[in-house]
Amino acid sequence: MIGLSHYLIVSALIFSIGLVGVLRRRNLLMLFFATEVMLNAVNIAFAAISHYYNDLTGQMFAFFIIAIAASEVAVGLGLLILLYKKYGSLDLDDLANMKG
Amino acid sequence: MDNILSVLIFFPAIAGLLGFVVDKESARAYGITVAAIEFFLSLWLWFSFDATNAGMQYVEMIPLIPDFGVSYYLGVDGISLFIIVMAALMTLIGMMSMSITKNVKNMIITLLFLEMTMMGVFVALDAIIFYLFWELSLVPMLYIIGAWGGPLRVYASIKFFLYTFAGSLIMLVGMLFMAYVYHNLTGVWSFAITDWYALVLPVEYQLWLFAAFFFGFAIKVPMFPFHTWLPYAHGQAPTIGSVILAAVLLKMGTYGFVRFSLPMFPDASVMMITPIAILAIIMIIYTAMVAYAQKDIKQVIAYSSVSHMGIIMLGIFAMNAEGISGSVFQMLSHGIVSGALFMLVGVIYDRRHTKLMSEFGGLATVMPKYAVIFGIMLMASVGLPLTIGFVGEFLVLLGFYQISPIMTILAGTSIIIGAIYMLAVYKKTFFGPITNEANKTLKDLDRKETWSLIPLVLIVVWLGVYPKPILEPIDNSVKAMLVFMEEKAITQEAKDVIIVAKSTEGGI
Amino acid sequence: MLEPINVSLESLNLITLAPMLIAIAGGLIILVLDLINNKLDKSLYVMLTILMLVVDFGAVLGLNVNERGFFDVMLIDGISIISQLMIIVGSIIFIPLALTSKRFHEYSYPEFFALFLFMIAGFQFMVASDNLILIFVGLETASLSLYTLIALHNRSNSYEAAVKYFTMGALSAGFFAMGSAVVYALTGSVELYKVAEVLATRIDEPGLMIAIFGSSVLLLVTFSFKLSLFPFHTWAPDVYEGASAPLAGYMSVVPKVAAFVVAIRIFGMYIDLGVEWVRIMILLLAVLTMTLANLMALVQEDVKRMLAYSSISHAGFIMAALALDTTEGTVSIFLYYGLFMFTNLGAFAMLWISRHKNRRFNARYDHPYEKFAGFIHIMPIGAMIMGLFMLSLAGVPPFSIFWGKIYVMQAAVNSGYIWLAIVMGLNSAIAAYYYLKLIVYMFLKDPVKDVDTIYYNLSKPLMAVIGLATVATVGAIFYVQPLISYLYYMISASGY
Amino acid sequence: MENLVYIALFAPFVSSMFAALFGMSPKQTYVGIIASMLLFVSFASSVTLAFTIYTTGTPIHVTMMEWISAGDLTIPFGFLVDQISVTMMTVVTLVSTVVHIYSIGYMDHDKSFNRFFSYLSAFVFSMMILVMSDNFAGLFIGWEGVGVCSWLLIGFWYHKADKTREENPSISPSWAANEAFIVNRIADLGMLVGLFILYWNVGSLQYDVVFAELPNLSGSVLNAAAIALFIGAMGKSAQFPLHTWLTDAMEGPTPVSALIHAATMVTAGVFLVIRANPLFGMEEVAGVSFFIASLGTFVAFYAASMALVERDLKRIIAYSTLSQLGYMFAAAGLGAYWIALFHLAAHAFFKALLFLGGGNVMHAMHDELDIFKMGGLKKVMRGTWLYMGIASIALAGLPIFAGFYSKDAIIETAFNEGTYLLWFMLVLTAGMTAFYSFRQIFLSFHGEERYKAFGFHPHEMYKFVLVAMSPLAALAISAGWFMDDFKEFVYKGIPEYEMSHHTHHIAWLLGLLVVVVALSGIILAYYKYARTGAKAFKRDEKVEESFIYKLLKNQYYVPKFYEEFLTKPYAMISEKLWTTVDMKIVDASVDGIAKFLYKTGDSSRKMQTGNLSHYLNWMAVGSVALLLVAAISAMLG
Amino acid sequence: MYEIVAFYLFSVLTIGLFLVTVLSKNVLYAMTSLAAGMVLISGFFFILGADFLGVVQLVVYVGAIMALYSFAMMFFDATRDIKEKNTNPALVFILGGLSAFVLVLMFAAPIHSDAIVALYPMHDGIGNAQDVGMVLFTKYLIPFEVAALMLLVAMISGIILAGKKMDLSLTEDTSADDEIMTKKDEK
Repeated sequence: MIGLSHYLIVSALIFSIGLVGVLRRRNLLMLFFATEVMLNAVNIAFAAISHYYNDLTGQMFAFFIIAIAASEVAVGLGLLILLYKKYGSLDLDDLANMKG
Repeated sequence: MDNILSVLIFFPAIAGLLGFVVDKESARAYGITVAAIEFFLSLWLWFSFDATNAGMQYVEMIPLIPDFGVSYYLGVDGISLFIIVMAALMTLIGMMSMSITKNVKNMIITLLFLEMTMMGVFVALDAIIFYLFWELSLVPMLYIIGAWGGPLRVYASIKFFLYTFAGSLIMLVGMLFMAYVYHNLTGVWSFAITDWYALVLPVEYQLWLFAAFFFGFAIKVPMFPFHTWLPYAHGQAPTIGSVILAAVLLKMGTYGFVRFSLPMFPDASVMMITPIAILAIIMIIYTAMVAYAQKDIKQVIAYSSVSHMGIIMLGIFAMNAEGISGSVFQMLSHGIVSGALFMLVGVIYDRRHTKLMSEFGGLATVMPKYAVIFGIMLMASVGLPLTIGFVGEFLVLLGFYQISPIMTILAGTSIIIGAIYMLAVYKKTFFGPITNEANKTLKDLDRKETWSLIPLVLIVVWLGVYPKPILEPIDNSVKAMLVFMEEKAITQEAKDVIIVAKSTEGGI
Repeated sequence: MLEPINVSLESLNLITLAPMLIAIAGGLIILVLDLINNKLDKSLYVMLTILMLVVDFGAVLGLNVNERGFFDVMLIDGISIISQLMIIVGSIIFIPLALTSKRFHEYSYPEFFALFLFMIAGFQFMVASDNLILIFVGLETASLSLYTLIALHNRSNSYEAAVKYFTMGALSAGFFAMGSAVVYALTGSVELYKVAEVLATRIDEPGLMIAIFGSSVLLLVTFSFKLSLFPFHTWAPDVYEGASAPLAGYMSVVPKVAAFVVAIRIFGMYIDLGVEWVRIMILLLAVLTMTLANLMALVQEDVKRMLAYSSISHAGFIMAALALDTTEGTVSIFLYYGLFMFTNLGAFAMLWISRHKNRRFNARYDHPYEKFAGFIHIMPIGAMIMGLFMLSLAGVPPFSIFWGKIYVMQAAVNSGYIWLAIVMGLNSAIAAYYYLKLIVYMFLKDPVKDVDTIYYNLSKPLMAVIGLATVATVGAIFYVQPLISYLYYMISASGY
Repeated sequence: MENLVYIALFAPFVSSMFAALFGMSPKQTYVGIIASMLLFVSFASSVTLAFTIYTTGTPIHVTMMEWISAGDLTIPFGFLVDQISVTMMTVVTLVSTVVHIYSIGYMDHDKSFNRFFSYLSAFVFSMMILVMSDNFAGLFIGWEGVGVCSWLLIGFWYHKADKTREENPSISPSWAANEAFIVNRIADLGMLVGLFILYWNVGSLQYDVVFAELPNLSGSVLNAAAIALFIGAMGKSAQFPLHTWLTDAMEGPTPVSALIHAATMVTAGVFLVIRANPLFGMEEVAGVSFFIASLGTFVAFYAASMALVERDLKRIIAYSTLSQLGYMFAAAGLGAYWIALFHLAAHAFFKALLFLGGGNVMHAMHDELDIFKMGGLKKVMRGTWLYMGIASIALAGLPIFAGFYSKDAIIETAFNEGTYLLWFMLVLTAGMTAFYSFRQIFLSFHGEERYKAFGFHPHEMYKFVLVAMSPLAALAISAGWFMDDFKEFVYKGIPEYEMSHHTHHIAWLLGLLVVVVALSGIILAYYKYARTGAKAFKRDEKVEESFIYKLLKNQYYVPKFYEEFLTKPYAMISEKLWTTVDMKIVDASVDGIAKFLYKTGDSSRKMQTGNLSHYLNWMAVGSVALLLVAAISAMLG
Repeated sequence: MYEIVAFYLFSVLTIGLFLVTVLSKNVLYAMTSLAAGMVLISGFFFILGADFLGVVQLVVYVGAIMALYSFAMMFFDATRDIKEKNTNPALVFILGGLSAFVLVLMFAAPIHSDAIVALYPMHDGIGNAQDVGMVLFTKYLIPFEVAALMLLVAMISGIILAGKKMDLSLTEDTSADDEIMTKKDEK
């Protein structure tokens, strides 16, 4: 029988995959992909908990997470466009003017 | 005028603010006038002060943050009265003798603000207000050292500021803890020192609090091994800065011990007598020896300040009226004498732009007046009887003898080694043939310098011969404090050590 | 079939929504105005923003303490009211900095002001709820606006700042979501009062401690990021440097107040439940933050960057107060920020008026220390005022932050954390060095070059703002008492 | 009578202040004259007071005002004129007056003439306070006051440069002045401690209170107090090992040497012992007193031995002073206080005379002091020769002259007390005293006129100076004749001391012995130094190379020892303390903390690389670390 | 039974696809696998009975967000292989591994409690969409509206950030009022 823990563990694994992506990506666009992965992982968790508690709050949360992800993409891409216009690349290694 | 203390605090501050308007050329005259008025106000305070009353007088109390127990609470007693007068006097004299030509207006304004903070520290009866002025006093001094100082001025001023600041923050924690304890015991928030006096604390608390306050005060004094900011500060500061620093700012530390540590933590104070006395003796002997090794006259006097502050510290922890009164008196005497000595060094620095002893020699021949006044101050500094320096030193040593004869003898070596370095300075600077061409044409004291120094000379002699008008109110307050400490002490050991003068037994 | 739900309008308590709606309406009005006429000057928008915020302020003042509204999603308790007030006041005093004498890119957008108001609404939602969903949505609304506002300054540093902030914010959003998921898994609810109830019953279940700790850690990561605690602070200096001075100043206060409110709600809950571990972690982070940020601030060459580190350090300071979880501690958070707000406003405004379009003193920095060398000779009053702000930041009495500082330290002492108070004290001493450094440059050094143009960006409104900040900084002693008693009343009324 | 007390006390003060007014102006002869007159006024008052005391026998006690009052301590400015102090007052004012007048002539060519009088009068004032005070603190005022005046006066010619010790054993006036002051301060500390002991055990510093309370104190307290006070006395009276300053003090003008370093100030130590006789006379402190006597005897011999080979005129007299101070202490230590006081007075007269005569010689010889360069001066300086002869005879202790009575009494006392070793030493010293005194007289006034070889043209001193010296000469001769009157006079204030019957019986024998020893010393000196022609004195290389000669010449190497083992190490340690301890340890550790913080900041800013990826990594590191800690602590419970 | 199969299938596939997303050097691959992963996640939702959520996932994520990304990708011309220099991959994977380990440890704890009573229970026999609608438009109406505001913010942000007006920066425009100053600097 598949229990809550199964889903949660899958969620945890995907979350960690997302984290790895965030950490190793140098291309900002692909880095954003990784954040999407993380949010999706959480969504699985919420849906699962919601299911096992027979409670709708989890689905609500997941629903809002999707909305947030969408908004972030909009703003994020806007920023990327600016950046691309300025630097001609999306490599975040180029993005180290300010340090120290 | 019951609110004369507020007037004393805010008059210079307001004058400082208005000073921005005054024209550059007239700033000096403005400053001197204001300082003179302030001085007369302080004299007024003195004359209307009831010398027979050992308690706080001219008390003002306005709650500022009642929820937090902070109030604008001022008062003056015999212990603080004369330091106030001296602070006003030294500011006035310092301004009179000032030889700075660059940015005089800024200097005057800074000095006036500094005067406000000095007044504030010595009249504050609320710990937070005390702390407020205590910290605030660092700022003008920082500016004075940093803006008009020698080549290392920035280093010196920052060192001065940070060192004192760090110490006082630990003291602040102590104050907050004290307030917390007070709140716990009474259910009321209060930072009023007089309220705190009433608190009988367990010995362990006393020790911790004593330690916290110790850091704040000891760095200010400055006690060994926290003294190294002082030579830099003095070495780099302009004359006026050194004068005020030595005369008044250092006294804040010792005053703090008398005002806070002793009456609040009598048992801890008694337990700490030996460690503090050891530090004080190290201060006395060690810094006197270091002073002897100096090449720069001002450094000698700076180190000698530390040495003398050691005497003051020793007296405070004598736990008897003789020692503590002597100590308070010594604060005044050191203020006057070291202030004068720094002014004297300033005189020669103005002429030669060097303070190295090797540059001088035989000055007595070309500058006799200068040599005479320097000689008088030197003698006062080494504690010659009938000068102001003797009374305090004598009483301190006398008082501490009761605690420990051996330590007194060690501390007493100050009269020997003090003479050694002072006379060495005098010999190297004033005696012998004139070897340096540049010194042959030096001018003796001019009118300005003479008239700023003469009052100090007069005070040195007057208070050396007749210290009673000052010693008596001090003594009254100190005796009252000792009676209070003795009553408050928890441990029998402390009660045994604290000696209440026979003349006050059963009294008050 | 589901029963239709009947809801009475009174039970919704719509008044609790009024403040946010006003801000949103303000934003919409600005957008509409721009549609009608796109030639309107920024001063109109600034004033309009202020007006809307004033109305907003009034609406918040009109709220009753301890009310819930809209199916208990809205929570108007004491800290919600005071934090909303602070957010609004902070916004009111920072927005006039747009009225510079020189033109800067962001202010040419009416949308800037609309976004600004939306952001405020977001913060207000964030603090006026204990529902993690609404908190999350509010937080993101505000954050997304903020990223945009930063980028609108429109130069490479500001893009860089916005991207860094955004990316790290996205990661932290992931952590928040995950943390919420764990909380939800533990309790079946995302409403904190309910969470507290359920957790209280489950706290002793065997094997569950790791999940409870884990949930707190995931949330702590998010708020450590928002509050810039070590080692999640790395964005802060760069973002402060990249953002315009007003926005940097704003960021060091308002978003942090909002984040603190949520942090108080969440971590206060954990600590109240007896999860002492959370307190220890927060204290650890706080101490690390204040110390390391201070040390890093020591070596900065740029004033703005230094102020960024100093803001981090201050945040660490206050985080420690949060860990105390006492009424005094909570009061001190708000008191501190209330006082910090004005001083910081002043300091950043001073940077703002001396802002040049090209970097005339240093290839990289806008406000290197050298720029302020000999400030006293160029602009004596300005130097003095800046000096006051620095002293205040250093915690020299009687300037405003001192009172906050001693209140925080007192709160620490009262809770028995004397070592914490001492650490705070020593940190203040270290911090004094870098504030002094600026004072040293301003007062004790000689001007570098071409001295008469430092106050390049000065205008009357800016002078007024600086004047206000100065008065508030210097006269703190006179309003600390009413402030404390108000805060204390509000906070104890809501049970913190 | 009170007024007289004040007049006696303050006339010198007025004189000093008056002269100080002109301190920086060129020489004004009238300053000297007025100062001398004021001093004479003081002398006259003192004599009147002495007479009054003599007739009434009751001391006069006045209290001017309160000085220091703190805690239970009250110190007034009180003055006590009793037998002891009035004796001192008279001696001091008399010698001072003479010296003042003398100085008008002696300092004639000095540009700091006025300043000199100011200092000199200030000294007299201090000395008067010292002797007149009715409490120990007042005594201490005077004690330090004379120290300071002595400093000023030794260093009067401050403009002279430092020389090596070989060139000038005293290095320079300013060096000698500092040495005197500092050495005295060492002793003063002892004195202060004595005061503290008395105060904390008695509760007052008034003589009468203290002395009344003494019997109630424990032996250890009494001993401690006595030792501490005596240490004070040792400094001022230049007793071994604090004696080196006295010979160096000869760098001061000769009148100063006469007044301060012979007649008055250096006797202050003796005065203290006499003044505190109730303490030193107690059974409990017999050990201390005996030590005083022994030390006195030792110093008497020790100083005399150094004088044997000295060539410097003033230093010879200085050694003799030291030696005579030893005698006084011997007497005081043995309990014969009045004899000590009497010798003090008599010594003051003849020693002042001797010094002033020496001053005349110096004046004549243009400040040349080497007696080997003199000889035959008798021809040109008859008056001076006479005076110095008288003084030397008195010093040598030949009958009729003052020294005979007083010194003989001391030697007798030593015999009487059964301390035969002391007696023997004192007798021996008497012989040496006679020898070196006359060696000096013969070498300078008799024999070949060696000075001619050096181109000196000596001349006699002004007449008025010689006249002014006459009272001293008279007293140097006659003072001893009034011994019995004096005894009677002071017995009212000092414990009596009489020789035992046995001693009394052989007193003549003892006296004779001393005279014989002294005479043989004189004769020896005559044979060696006074003859002219072929038998004239020649320097003997062999003797001068001998160890004993060198030892004596170098003052037993004591100054050298002080320099090598005290002065230099002190300077070295000071330097080390400053450069190493203060700068490299204390200060460096403070700066080290600051530097450490700064370095930490500098290295931790490296985490701020500016690279977003690193930032994200930091964030992940932070969260994973927190998660791990959470997991671990949850596991551990 | 089918649930078990579906779960493991979806798990393995999503994990695999997301690994490709994270590790692939090619943006196109990464994006495609991301989109595919999201589709599969909606599968999870359907298994879990969250039908509405599954649909939203498909519509919003796979439809809207991925479309946005595709446009962006075209704009950035990122179809070629991306060169990424990774300084220390070990650290990244250790961090990822550790976080996975701890999270798994955490979720392996007995989190599930039967004692928990659902606050907003699902109703048997009523469609998920209806249930969701019921809660969304009562309890979560405010967050819903705020989400709308958020989307508005995002929209405005997106528009102005990507707009032409950003091309010329007033912030760096020194032409108008800095002439005098530049001259001064030159001196």
